[in-house]
Amino acid sequence: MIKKMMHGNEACAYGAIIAGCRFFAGYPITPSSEIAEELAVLLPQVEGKFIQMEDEIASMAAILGASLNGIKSLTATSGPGFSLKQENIGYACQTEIPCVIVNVQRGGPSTGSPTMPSQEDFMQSRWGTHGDHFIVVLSPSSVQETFDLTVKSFNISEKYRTPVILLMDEIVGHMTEKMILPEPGEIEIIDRKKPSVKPEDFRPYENTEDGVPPMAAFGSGYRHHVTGLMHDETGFPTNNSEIIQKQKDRWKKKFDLARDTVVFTELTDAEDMEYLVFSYGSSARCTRKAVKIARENGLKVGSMKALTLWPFPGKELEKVSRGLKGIVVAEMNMGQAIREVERAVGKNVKVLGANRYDGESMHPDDILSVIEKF
Amino acid sequence: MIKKMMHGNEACAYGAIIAGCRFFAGYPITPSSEIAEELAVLLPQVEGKFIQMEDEIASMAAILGASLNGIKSLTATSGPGFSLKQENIGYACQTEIPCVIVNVQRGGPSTGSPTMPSQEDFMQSRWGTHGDHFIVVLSPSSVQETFDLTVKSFNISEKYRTPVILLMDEIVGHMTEKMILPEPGEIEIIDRKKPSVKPEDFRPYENTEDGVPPMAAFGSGYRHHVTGLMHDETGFPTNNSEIIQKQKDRWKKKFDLARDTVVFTELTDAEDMEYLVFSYGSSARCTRKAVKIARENGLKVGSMKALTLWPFPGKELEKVSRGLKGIVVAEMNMGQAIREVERAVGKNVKVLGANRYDGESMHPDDILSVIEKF
Amino acid sequence: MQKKRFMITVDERLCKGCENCINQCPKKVLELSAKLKAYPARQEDCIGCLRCEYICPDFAITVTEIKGDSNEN
Amino acid sequence: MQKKRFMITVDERLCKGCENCINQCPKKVLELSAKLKAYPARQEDCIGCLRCEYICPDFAITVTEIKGDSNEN
Amino acid sequence: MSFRYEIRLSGAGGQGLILIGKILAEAAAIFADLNATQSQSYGPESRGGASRSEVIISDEDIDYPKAGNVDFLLAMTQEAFDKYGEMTKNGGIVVYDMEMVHTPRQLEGVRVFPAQITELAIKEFSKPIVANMVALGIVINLSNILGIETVKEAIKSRVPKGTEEINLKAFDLGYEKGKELQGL
Amino acid sequence: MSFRYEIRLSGAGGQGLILIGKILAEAAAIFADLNATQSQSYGPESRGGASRSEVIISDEDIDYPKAGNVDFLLAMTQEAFDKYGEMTKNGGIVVYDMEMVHTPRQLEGVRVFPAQITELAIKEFSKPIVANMVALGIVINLSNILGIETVKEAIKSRVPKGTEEINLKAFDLGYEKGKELQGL
Amino acid sequence: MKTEIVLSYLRKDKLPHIWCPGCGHGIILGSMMRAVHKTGWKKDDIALVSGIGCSSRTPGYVDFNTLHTTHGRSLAFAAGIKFSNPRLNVISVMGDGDAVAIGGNHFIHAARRNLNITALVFNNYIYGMTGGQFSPTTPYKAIASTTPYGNIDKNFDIPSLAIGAGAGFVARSTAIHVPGLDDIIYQALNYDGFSVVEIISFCHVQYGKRNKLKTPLSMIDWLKSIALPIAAYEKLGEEQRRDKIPIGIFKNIPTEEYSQKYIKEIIDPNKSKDSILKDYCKAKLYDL
Amino acid sequence: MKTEIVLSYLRKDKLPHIWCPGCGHGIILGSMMRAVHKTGWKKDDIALVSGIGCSSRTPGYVDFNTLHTTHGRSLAFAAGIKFSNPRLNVISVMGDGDAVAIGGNHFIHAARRNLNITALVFNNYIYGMTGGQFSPTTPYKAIASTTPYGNIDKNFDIPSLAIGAGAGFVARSTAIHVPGLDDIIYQALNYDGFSVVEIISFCHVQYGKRNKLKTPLSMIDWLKSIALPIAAYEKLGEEQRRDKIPIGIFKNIPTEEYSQKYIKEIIDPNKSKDSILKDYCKAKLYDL
Ligand SMILES: Cc1ncc(C[n+]2csc(CCOP(=O)(O)OP(=O)(O)O)c2C)c(N)n1
Ligand SMILES: Cc1ncc(C[n+]2csc(CCOP(=O)(O)OP(=O)(O)O)c2C)c(N)n1
Ligand code: SF4
Ligand code: SF4
Ligand code: SF4
Ligand code: SF4
Ligand code: SF4
Ligand code: SF4
Ligand SMILES: [Mg+2]
Ligand SMILES: [Mg+2]
Repeated sequence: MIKKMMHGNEACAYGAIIAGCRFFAGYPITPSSEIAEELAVLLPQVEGKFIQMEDEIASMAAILGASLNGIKSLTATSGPGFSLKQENIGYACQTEIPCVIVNVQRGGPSTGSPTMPSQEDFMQSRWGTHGDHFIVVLSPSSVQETFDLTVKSFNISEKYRTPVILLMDEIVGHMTEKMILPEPGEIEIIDRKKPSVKPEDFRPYENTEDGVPPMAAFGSGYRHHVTGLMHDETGFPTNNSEIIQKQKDRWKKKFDLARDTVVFTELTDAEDMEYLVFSYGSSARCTRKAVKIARENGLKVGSMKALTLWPFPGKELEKVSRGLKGIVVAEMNMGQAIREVERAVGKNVKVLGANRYDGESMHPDDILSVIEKF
Repeated sequence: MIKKMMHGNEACAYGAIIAGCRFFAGYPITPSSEIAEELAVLLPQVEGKFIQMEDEIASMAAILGASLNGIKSLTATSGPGFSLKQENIGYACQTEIPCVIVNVQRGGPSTGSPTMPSQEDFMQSRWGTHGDHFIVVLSPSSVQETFDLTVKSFNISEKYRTPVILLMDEIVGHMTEKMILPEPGEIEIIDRKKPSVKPEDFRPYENTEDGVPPMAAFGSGYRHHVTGLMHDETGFPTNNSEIIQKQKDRWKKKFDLARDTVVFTELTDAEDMEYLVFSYGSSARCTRKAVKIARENGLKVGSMKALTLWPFPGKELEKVSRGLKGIVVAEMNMGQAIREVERAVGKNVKVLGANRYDGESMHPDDILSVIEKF
Repeated sequence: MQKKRFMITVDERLCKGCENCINQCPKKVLELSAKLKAYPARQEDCIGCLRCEYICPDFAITVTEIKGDSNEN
Repeated sequence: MQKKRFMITVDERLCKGCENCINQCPKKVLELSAKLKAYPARQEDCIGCLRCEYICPDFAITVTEIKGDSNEN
Repeated sequence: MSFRYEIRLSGAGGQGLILIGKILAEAAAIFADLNATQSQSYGPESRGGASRSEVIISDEDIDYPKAGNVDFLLAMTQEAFDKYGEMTKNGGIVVYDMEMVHTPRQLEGVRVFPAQITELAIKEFSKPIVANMVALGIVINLSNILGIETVKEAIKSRVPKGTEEINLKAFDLGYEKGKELQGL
Repeated sequence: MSFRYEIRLSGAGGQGLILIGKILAEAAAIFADLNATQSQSYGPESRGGASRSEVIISDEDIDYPKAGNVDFLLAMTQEAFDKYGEMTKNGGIVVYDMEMVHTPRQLEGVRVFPAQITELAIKEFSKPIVANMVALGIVINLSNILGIETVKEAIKSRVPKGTEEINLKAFDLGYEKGKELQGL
Repeated sequence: MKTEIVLSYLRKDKLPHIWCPGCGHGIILGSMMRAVHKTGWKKDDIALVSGIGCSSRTPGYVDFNTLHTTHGRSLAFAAGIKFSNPRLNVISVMGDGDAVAIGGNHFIHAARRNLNITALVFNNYIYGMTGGQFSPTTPYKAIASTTPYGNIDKNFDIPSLAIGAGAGFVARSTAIHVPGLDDIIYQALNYDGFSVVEIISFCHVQYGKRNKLKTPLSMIDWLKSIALPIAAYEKLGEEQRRDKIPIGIFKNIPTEEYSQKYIKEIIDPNKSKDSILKDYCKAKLYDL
Repeated sequence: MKTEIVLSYLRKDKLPHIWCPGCGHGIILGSMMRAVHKTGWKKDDIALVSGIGCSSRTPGYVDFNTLHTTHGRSLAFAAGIKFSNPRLNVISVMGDGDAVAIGGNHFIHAARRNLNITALVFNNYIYGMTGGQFSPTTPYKAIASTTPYGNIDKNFDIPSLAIGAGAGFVARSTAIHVPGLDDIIYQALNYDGFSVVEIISFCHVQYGKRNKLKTPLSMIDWLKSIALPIAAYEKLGEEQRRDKIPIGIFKNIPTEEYSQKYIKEIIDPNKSKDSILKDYCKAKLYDL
């Protein structure tokens, strides 16, 4: 066990290397650049490759190329770059190529407030690319969680052949605090499933029981075709509507089956709660503080922190929402996760937003003042 | 009045020209290319400019540049290009530059099914770019509506200084039917508000009563600065959190005030309905047919067609949903608008999706079979 | 010198009848059949230059030297 | 020939004390003040070459010819 | 009672089936004051591959613009015949190009007409490209849904300038051919 | 009872305030086994402009990592003093650099110490860059929140190789200066 | 005889391909396969990457590790493949739109960076796949679906662009100069660094039909009339050069390849650096 | 005396600018303003467009119609401005990252298309704004925050790239070769078509500090030691050229400007075409 002070962006770089990431392609952008900078130092030390590409589109493309070689790959960016990556993120969804994309959010839209914290990309992280697709989005609230969730991001991405987005906020990215690195053996590392059949029988988009087809690396003898067009089980393009439907239904099945293993939440002070504060990322820390103060003031407040943003933990939330007097959704934007909360709990529980979108970090008072409104 | 047979993409081109569009920049992509092709013919005839750029990013940038000159501008694309435009769409939101972006949807994600119909970009059209932002999205279900909504798109975009997205589907884009061109004087054309103050008093992001600041063209004597950074009323960058909040609150005010004038829906067979089918775009035509058949079979079914997708007509829907036995959301995707319907009506009304996502056009039976499930 | 002889086969599943081979053959060996496929109308004139193979976009045509005893001078 | 004379003014709100002017002045006219701003320590040596103006990234320094009757030879 | 007539024109890209679909629709909607829609399916991206053009003609607003209950099928390739033959409604009509469809199946409850379409175009005009007009003539004759003059107006407004004559001639030829088929 | 101590280090980009923030946090969290967070605000994009580094030290988990109730303010520019002086909590401490802050205001309920920081760094080491270490010495002395050896460990682990000595010396000097200030 | 070789590299069950009858792209594909054959590379060791377009449908027919990516991004995907596993031989196939319209930035950066990738640009002067819009190589005054009044855009000269960006191997040939094309592709494949071959293809369907070159034959004849070897071209006067295209190898100089440089200058000196990560990374996590 | 001229074009209330003390970008801004002054253009008739980066902060300080866009997209926005209103004089300011990393495609297409835009590339060999990552112009072996072990990327030669893409006016100077720079910018502004001036700037803060050039003075001295006029450069042997940069005008030939060509060849012959739209468009809907 090693204790180390680092900021969230560093922790992400460490988590990646330990998860087995050996390829990074990126383009600098505040407030994410330290992830690239750290990996430029670390990757060669473990015989990995670091490349700075000409832009974010190329970076996204490059990590997909590397992942097709069987190499775990990462890119990191912020809003403007994240928007540019969307087309190729969709390609990763369509072709089911594992990869991890970090978005350290800034205030937006556009160039916005590059050095100021925000959680404004909650919806985009799920819906940013065109076309029906599924994706997993995790969001850490501390340096330690950044490390842990980076490793988990790679594991999920490998296990389910899906891009995973690690949605960080500037506060977590740039905050320095203690991180504990578990012993090497203690960290679960998952690698993608490889084909066990003969090359000629290999179907790269086979409808397996768990919906996750095995994946062969380029150069491993399993020559196959990968395309962004809708394709059949063998990976070749199709216009056949039955096959198209089958492929999409398999995606749904895969994510339905995976759902419970990729949705992480933390519930605190829930036993007697009358109010619940729902939050994620750095807002969740602020929430913890607010809950403490509220309880000191005699209010029965509990909290739910979402570590997984998508699939949205609506089920978990719905379960604990029954009978509550109110739910506060604390987030640094004009109201995004609150939409999902409303959907999940229906009109039976009153839901209010505690929103901060002025470029400052959320303050416990922002939450407390909303609780008072119920 | 002129009657003409045309397909939706042509109607869009005609609508644009009549709305006053004099600049088009684009990059070809199926199934939207005919809009560009038609405008390449028509624009020079009315002394407008057509330019084919090197990619979609540049196209989006170019129309914003032209709009800053006071010229109504259009671009048209499909999914992959729409994803690429997202960064600069965010720029248009941040800087409040009027412009119209047409997305003739294809099946997705990624290259997907380029020639097959879909409505899979419903969510992306609202949330595709990073950062808090507002946007208006319209969607036509016929050639006539394409013409009408193209004109409306320009009007809304000019009136409210906002990008407007015209979200078409391949069926409407490529279907030929009769269109009626009203007499020149009969069509309402709105132009952006110009400053009336002296140049030195001009504040391009002034907090006016309606939240819409006047806009001066480059070269008109009102020299000013435009930036994608968060900025103050004068348009210059700021890190001041109070000012940032004020700007964003003005955006909200602007769209709140505009809401009812930009949300268009059509309700039919509603008087006695027990079931409602909600749909948009070409699915709405299929819905009309399904409703007829259902009524012939003795089922009391009504329909709501949304011509405006965003702001979502949740209020309108909620109002008519009370007491219904069920709502069907008919759309050619795996379930997108249904999320908004659920949010709008809460858990009191049962909501089911009639979804088609196999590249074929929706069929009335797809809807009828869902109605049967209630 | 012994004149080489060639056999020309057209895979009809692949041939799209584009006439590239027909047009580029220096000896006018090939023609289009009623089924709109290329076929060797004058195989005996073939000099084995392979232009038809090189210019066929569909890998439908193959020219093989006929080895054997038919020694015509 | 009559020697030209120059007046050098530094706008202290603009000067960032980068020393570009100081370093590029061929006559060592300029120095850094205690307030970390450039100032003309030896204005009389100035030959009006304008290098300081050209190299100042902050438009803080201005050199003006002093016209008048002080004719020193 | 209202009527709805569905025509499916199917074959390969480049056979000009989309054009005759548009002509049919225009004839109905502009020159005959009915309602009509024309829509199509494409192959990969915008070019090549199978082609399907559908025309719906009705005296009411057309809700659903896709063919569901096909009254009339024109099949210009074997693939088209195989794929869409069965989908034609009871009492409907199928016309296929003998040049292209070599193994037609029996279709129950449907009147099936083999016709020399491409052959005629080549023979009479040395232009296989006008086969679509020949086919259009046959469609108009057999379907009896639109007046011949209406269609001729629409042809004139849709075909490239300078080609009106040959196209109209091909259409007429098809129309005559239609009579002949009826007479069988 | 648990404790939470908030230190705000404010001034301009390039003054090394983020570094001493990290040193403070590392001293507390790694070498003194407390909990600590360090965070900061930037100017436009990643460079230049005002700089603010905040350190929270606590014996409990630190929920909220931003300073709300500042116990100790170091102000290295006039702007920083003006902006953050008032936000210091009752009973808190403010130290400012006399070289940079020319018009300090009165702050009620707060002990305000003017100190020669940059001046000392220049005078003693001819290196204005070590002013941050001088300041750190003063902070440690006046705040009394961390042991001097703990902080020295952290300095050694954070400053560039080869510069340990001068940095430690500057720190010591600041520490002594702190004593002097206390003695006022 | 050659056809057999070509077919042995193709996925025969995917044929006939989607290209229109007579299309130049198919001719180039044959040439590519013969060139690959000459290298002796194993199919397993080749990755063929493309963007989107008619030309970019090539990978689907070839029995290698094949990748059909997004429009314009072929070289960026290829960079990830080559850099992460230098053992693979990487070929990138692109159309003119793919390579130098939307993909122009990746093109010039690939030329600058110098990973060992062979870029084959199938230039048919048009966007074929999307129905005949003009591209940055469409000739002056030509009609395309988006230049109804004739094209006024200046063209890229692809070899000049590649050279300006720093490419070490730059050549041009045409679809009809087979088997000479085979050799040029072969040399490009063998070049240790980034190599570009612009191959003038033809699209009678989208380009030709609008420009009085309706048939493959007329396009072939046209190409014959305009293409000539560099040396011959250089002998022409400026006026005579106007409508001619020089073909041959424009540049072929040795350069240092990027992934090798990275290994030599970045990985090798640093891989033994002491790091707390070492313990976590004892076992190589992947095996190339 | 010159300062006064410069200030007369600036938004004085926005000064001092955000650039670090001594930064080369400010020097270039002065030069630009003197060049603009010489053209006699009215402030109202000038549009200054930039991307994102330190250099791209320029428009904020200049009293024209100013536009600070997205990273790399300056020339694409500028194209929309120039093409839709050719009456405006359009200048585009970009950093090296802006112009030839993320913006490379717009750069080469602007060069090809030939709209009358003057592109000024402030090349400081680094990404200044984001904290010192390497760019496509960072010298070999230089340290940047993303090349901790030294840079191995080959560079773009910006003039070669522009020429390869077809630009008609291509020049290079440096921030310290004032007032010579004024004249080169002036010539570029006056050129009727797309013109590029690469201006070597310097960033002692992000580039210098990592590469033993900590102060503006040391960077200025370094620039003095490497830059020399094209003619002098050409006299050097290959070996001697290694660390030198030629400055001056590389190419200046007359070309046909795009928006004028469009009006002449596309609009003028077609604007009177009969169209049902005519009735709807009788009144010009905008007035330029
Ligand atoms: C981002 C994006 N933009 C546009 C398209 C549409 N598109 C597909 S292929 C193509 C161009 C094809 O031209 P080219 O690259 O020259 O290849 P060709 O078909 O001529 O061989 C275009 C514009 C797309 N698929 N993706
Ligand atoms: C799409 C996008 N990617 C990345 C960034 C981050 N970014 C801002 S400026 C910049 C580079 C600045 O370098 P350069 O263009 O050379 O200008 P300089 O600051 O050196 O003058 C980068 C990468 C961004 N704002 N947007
Ligand atoms: S090999 Fe030559 S001569 Fe023989 S058929 Fe082919 S092209 Fe003609
Ligand atoms: S070139 Fe090939 S495809 Fe074309 S006709 Fe000849 S054999 Fe058939
Ligand atoms: S004008 Fe020349 S001599 Fe005078 S101060 Fe400036 S640089 Fe020195
Ligand atoms: S160059 Fe300008 S900013 Fe720098 S010290 Fe001189 S006057 Fe001041
Ligand atoms: S459209 Fe053109 S490029 Fe595409 S396959 Fe057909 S002929 Fe070839
Ligand atoms: S970081 Fe570099 S380029 Fe940016 S302002 Fe400072 S010195 Fe200039
Ligand atoms: Mg092409
Ligand atoms: Mg730079």
